[in-house]
Amino acid sequence: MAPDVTTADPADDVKVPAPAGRGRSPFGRFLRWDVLVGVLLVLVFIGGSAGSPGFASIDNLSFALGDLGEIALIALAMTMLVVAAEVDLSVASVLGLSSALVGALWDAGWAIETIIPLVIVVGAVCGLVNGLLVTRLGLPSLAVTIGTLALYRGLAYVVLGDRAIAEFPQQYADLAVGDVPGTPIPYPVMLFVVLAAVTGVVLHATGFGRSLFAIGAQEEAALFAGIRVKRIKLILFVLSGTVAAFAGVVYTLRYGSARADNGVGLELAVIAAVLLGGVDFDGGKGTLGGVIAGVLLIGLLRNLLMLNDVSTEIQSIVTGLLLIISVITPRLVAAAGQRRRSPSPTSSSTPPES
Amino acid sequence: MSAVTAGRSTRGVVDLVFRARELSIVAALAVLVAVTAGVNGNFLSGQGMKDILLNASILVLLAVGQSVVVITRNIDLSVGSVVGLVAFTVGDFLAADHGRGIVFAVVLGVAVGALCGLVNGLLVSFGRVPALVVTLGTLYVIQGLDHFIAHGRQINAVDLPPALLSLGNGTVLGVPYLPVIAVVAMLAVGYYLRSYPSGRDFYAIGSSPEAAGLAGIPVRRRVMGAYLFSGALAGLAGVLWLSRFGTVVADAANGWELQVVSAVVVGGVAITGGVGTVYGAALGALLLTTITSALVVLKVNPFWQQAITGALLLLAISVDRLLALRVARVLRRRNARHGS
Amino acid sequence: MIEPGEREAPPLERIPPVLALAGVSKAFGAVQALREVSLELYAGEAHALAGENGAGKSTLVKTLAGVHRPDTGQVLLDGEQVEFHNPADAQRAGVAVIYQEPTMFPDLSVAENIFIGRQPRASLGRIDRGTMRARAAELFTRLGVTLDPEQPARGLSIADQQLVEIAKALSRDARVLIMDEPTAALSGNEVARLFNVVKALREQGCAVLFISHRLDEIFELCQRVTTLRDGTWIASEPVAGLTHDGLIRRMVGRDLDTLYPKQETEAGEVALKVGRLTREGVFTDVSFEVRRGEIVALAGLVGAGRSEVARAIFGVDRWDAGTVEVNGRRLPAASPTAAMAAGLALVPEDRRQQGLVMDQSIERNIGLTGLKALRRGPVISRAAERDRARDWAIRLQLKFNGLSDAVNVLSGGNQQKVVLGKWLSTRPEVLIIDEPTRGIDVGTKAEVHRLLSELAADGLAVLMISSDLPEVLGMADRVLVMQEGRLVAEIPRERATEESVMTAATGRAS
Amino acid sequence: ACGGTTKDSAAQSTGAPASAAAPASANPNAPLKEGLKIAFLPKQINNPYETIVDKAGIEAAKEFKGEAKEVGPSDASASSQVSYINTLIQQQQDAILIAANDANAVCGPLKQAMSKGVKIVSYDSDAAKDCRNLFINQADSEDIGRSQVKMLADMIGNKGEIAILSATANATNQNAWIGFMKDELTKPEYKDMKLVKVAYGDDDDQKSFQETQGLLQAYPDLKGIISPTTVGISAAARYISGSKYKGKITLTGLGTPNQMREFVKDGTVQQFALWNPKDLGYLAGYAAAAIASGQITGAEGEKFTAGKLGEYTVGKDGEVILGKPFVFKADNIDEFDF
Ligand SMILES: Nc1ncnc2c1ncn2[C@@H]1O[C@H](COP(=O)(O)OP(=O)(O)OP(=O)(O)O)[C@@H](O)[C@H]1O
Ligand SMILES: Nc1ncnc2c1ncn2[C@@H]1O[C@H](COP(=O)(O)OP(=O)(O)OP(=O)(O)O)[C@@H](O)[C@H]1O
Ligand SMILES: [Mg+2]
Ligand SMILES: [Mg+2]
Repeated sequence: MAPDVTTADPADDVKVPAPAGRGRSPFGRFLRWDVLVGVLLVLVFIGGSAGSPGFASIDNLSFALGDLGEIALIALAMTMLVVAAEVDLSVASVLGLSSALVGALWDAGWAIETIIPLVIVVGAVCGLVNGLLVTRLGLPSLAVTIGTLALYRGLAYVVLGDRAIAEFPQQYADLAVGDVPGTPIPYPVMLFVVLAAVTGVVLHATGFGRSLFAIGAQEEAALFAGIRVKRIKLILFVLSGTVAAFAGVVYTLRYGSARADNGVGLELAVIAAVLLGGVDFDGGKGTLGGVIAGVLLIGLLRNLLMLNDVSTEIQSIVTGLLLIISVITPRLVAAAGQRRRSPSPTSSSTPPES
Repeated sequence: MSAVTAGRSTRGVVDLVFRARELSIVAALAVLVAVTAGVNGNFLSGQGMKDILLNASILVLLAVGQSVVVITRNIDLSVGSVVGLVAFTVGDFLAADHGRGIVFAVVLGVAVGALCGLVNGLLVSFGRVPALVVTLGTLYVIQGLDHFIAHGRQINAVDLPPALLSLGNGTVLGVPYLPVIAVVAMLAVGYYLRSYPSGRDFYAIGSSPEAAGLAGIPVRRRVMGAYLFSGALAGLAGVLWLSRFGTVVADAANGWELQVVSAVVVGGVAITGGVGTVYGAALGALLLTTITSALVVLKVNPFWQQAITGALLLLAISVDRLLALRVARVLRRRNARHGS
Repeated sequence: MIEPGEREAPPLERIPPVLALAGVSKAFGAVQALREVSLELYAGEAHALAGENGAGKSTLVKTLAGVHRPDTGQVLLDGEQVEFHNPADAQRAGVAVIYQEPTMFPDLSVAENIFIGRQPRASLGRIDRGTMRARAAELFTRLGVTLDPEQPARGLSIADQQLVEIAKALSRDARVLIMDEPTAALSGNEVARLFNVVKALREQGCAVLFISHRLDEIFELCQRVTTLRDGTWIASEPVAGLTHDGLIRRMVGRDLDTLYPKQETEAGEVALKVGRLTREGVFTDVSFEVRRGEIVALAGLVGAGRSEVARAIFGVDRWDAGTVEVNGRRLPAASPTAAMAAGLALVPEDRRQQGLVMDQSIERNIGLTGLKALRRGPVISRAAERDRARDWAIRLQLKFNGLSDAVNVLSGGNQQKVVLGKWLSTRPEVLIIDEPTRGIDVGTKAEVHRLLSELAADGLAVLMISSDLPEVLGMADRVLVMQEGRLVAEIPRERATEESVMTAATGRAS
Repeated sequence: ACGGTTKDSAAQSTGAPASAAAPASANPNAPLKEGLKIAFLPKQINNPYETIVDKAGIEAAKEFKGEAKEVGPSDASASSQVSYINTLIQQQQDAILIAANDANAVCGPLKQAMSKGVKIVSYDSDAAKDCRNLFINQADSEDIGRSQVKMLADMIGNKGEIAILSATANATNQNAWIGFMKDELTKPEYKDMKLVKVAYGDDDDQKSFQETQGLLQAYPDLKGIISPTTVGISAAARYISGSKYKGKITLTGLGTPNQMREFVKDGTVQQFALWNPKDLGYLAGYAAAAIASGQITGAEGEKFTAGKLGEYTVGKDGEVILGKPFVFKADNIDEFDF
């Protein structure tokens, strides 16, 4: 084997990663991924308001935010999962299953007040199945939830087939699309704000949150520290299923249409937002603020591009580039900064994680 | 020395466990085919076999490429988009002038695929950014590019040179070309990964990237190589897609990334790297496509098909896992007997 | 006392040193890990590197290995300046390194771990597996280890991993062999074998750099010793004219008191009672008690199953039969949480995997075992977390830059201190401590021992697993000896000698 | 269902929803306004069929000096269409032409658009009746469904097992056609024909391909397949032409001539149908202009002129029908290029 002599960057410390976001300079602190996403978000907003007249209108923003509702809700639970180094790809299918159930039961003459809690319980069970497979059998969650992604979506078709159920009660539909009285904020967005605040506190200030970060960063060490790793993971999956089912109810009422294929592909949008927000897919790193900024950035940017008649293909390219740029910029800047500061070209910089 | 004898028998069982991953898929496959053929003899007819092999071969190619990447503890979500892009651009290119040869088409497809792989590889290995984010990003970018080029157009079979189409449908000694290509690719890659020092490097990197660096393995170059290879195979798959289906719109193979990853995972390649073989991945791909075909042949209600596919997938990985746990326990017990 | 600059003349040989550092400095952010350090390694000589935890030894090793590049100063190979851009460059120059932390490929076989990247070839560049296996087996025979080359590296004990690392380095037939605490996880037998091999290599003209916190080993193996203190070169001198205390003085900068200040304590009531504990295939029928105020050592050869017993007691592993009682209450199986609630603490042997969350800060790591205690209402109090961390950092003389620094930038010994702090801060009633001073320097070791003694005197029951025989003999009130998964002897302090413990451990006793 | 909000109770409480829409009077003689902003919102932007339709519509707009454009999602989902409807409202378009992915899911935003004076014309796939002003139907749904069955029956001699290869299970137009097909099959002259299966190819080439294989294996006695979707029929034709089933199975459905030319020539397919998608787009474009200019309101019986296509009459429920589907055969297929 010919050894590798010609690496482009010789200043290449193999081990000892420098801590992410705990840069010793204030510059380093600013360079955090999630902060960068936040800054981008502000730029998009300012640029949008200046450039396209319709963008900053209350109507448009209210709609754009409402449109993000389900993704944002699911992203909350997904953030916690990814921080704990797990992932749930079945969320969109749970959403679809929940939507199909709502439709089928409504069509069968059930009361919506019974349907909603029931559907949410079903979502929790879906999450429980994911969680049990992951924690009891020790299967990788990526594999498990790819399986349940097909399973739950399939069940949605079993439940509702090719039917599309509409005409849900007005007062409930209003809850899904209407604004909180006296504000331009749709109810789901309001709910999201509340839940986000709760999630933020749980994730960043409580013992449970600490446990998640520890599990994600080094599961064995967390186990040795007396953290109930399996139980916590199970809780997270149940939570994720529950939230996805609830999002399914919101989705159904918001569009006034229950179909088995509702929300197909939503999981990638959620994951993209979470990753864009700076949560490390390997677990143990990330902030909820970053994720919220990520969700908003993807949503508002898309809205802005649409308003300017930018075609979907370009939107897709922009989303992709944004993801790539958001991970690569902090590293490039950090590397450049290191090179400038250190006296010799041999820097000990290593990007946040390898 | 009791430890040594214990060690030897350990080796046998451990080997068996590793081979068991592939064996269990083969067994599952056998059961599936037997049951289906029992219900409907057509399933094993010449045409039936041909269909299964043809259906699986593109997924097998992609799974082979993907497993090389996954073994290095990375992932390539962009393969589906690459197939789409290559299928369309090569089709477009050939449609413009029938005179262009099919060798040229294959080379062009592989080159476009390799270029996509190069971008992924550069970003992951030199930019040192998480593979999942990067390739999710390139998934969107390549898809966008593909749609941009296609712009709602469609490549039709009539526009394509017959030579290319016969690649998709023709046979050699009664076996269609596509599966032959897939199997050759699988065997070559499998042999390389097992028997060449540089092949082992992929496993070492996936097993512990840090240790690989310290051991003097050219980590970046290998990761780069894995992506390049996966991209090139996706390119080849794109050309084969074109030759098989003839009709191509922009979103060919849209969403296939998850199917490819499923195949790899079902095939026993650990998503955390370092473990697994391309044979397993290829068998996983074969199993997945066979499930789909079998369900149709078994006249399963279409609304149940997806649910059953999902359930079978879960069953496959769960059984495999339970088996492994069981063997581990037996191993431990056996150790006890040796010890005492 | 010897001051920097008061350099001894190098040996008389005219040939230049095989490998040398000249005025090398290396900083990590604000931490100056090495300051103008020079070091010369001659062929046929074993050179020791001594210094407290965090003195910069591993950094020096990594600089020689091409992992780090010096900020200033030079690396010299055969008197010529060279630049190692990466570990591969150093390896090609004939430098073999055993790093402080094992660098295994868990999914590859042991033989492949040893030969990765340089496998023996058959025709067409293929790997010759037969030769590879045979050569690995040969290396193990040289080291007197019974490891199966085909076995996957996953699940090897730390000691076995260390042995594989040693085999890996030996297999390189290197001109320079650098060993960063290779013996930290090994017990007497393996160490003796290792030394025989290293001595043979040295006689064949290999240059050896050896790091250990066990000073006896330095005196046994090495001809010269270089001492570092806080990244600064202190002295390079022949071992011959040096005493233990002299070396410690150079490392620490002052004299130390007794190394094993064991206090006599009255044993109280039974705190930990283990009854017929069995985990099939791992250990069988293990029964013992630990009383308040007692330090009980669990000795044995590597792989005897001591760590496994500890893991099972703490509930990380499931046990198949038997009971564990803490203060008279039976523990449920496989629940660390319940064990902790009952007042049990386990300082695990593998600090990087089990002891610490390497990416997280010192304070978070120490706080991790006290998430309940740190709660103010529903949220964690950062102030309380910081106080707890600071408190223990000071008590354990942790060398750190800031409490919010990630633990992976700490030196190995300081990481160990964080693990100790993390568990002692839970104020346990029963402390199980697995290799408590692995990789800890003499000064701190004394500190840790004093701490354990004090805690025991305050009524803590301590079960100490250690491969360091002097430590066992110095600290323990009773010594339990395990062999192949069974408890084979219990030796009271008065009768515990190196002889008696080793006899029991190797199974030569009745 | 004890005292909660159920389907029945909701139906009672929401009595007459569509009363607010003021039936503005039509002025048949009003000229087509110039500079009308109209937007086509297809099911999916990269669907070649939709592209042909929308391009023709944009051409039509050039004739009456309007500004037309095509925007839309890359996935055929109602939720993405909803986002586009919102932006089109913000852009203050005069009319939105939509091929709805889900009749009801797009309803709310479309109503909102109508309340802001935007005219809504659905084409290809209808939205719920009260959420649009007009529906340009490519052909009468009933006619499509029944004629497909007739066409197949003629070719297989009214006898044997048949199957349907549809698009997605939820496609509104497909399901409407399939409904009429099933109804047609209950007639006595088809008593020897048996519909054994409806398969879904999800408008995905590869899936449709595989579904066809499955159908043929699962039902060895299958005589014919109807695939009323352009993606499905071409995939099915492609599979059959390369398999041993060629010549043994009769395939028909809805397809574009360019896609099907090869298979008609090699004898895999004898005949299939389709309207001219260009005409559909053209008509839709003119209809949107007519309604946005006040020529028509969408009430039954109103008439408008659609450029070169001539005069059209608004039918029941605001439906405008393009005409009968055209049947393509070996002898006429070369006259068409789309
Ligand atoms: N990658 C790094 N980033 C920041 N600081 C580091 C890094 N590596 C080492 N250090 C610091 O450099 C100093 C020297 O560490 P080193 O590991 O060389 O000590 P050591 O002498 O090997 O100690 P021990 O005996 O505990 O292994 C310590 O203060 C450590 O915290
Ligand atoms: N060479 C070996 N081959 C197979 N299994 C081994 C070997 N060495 C150890 N083991 C397994 O590990 C168990 C004990 O390992 P463990 O690390 O717990 O022992 P230990 O006495 O704590 O040693 P250490 O000093 O390394 O901590 C043994 O019972 C055995 O199952
Ligand atoms: Mg060290
Ligand atoms: Mg141990």
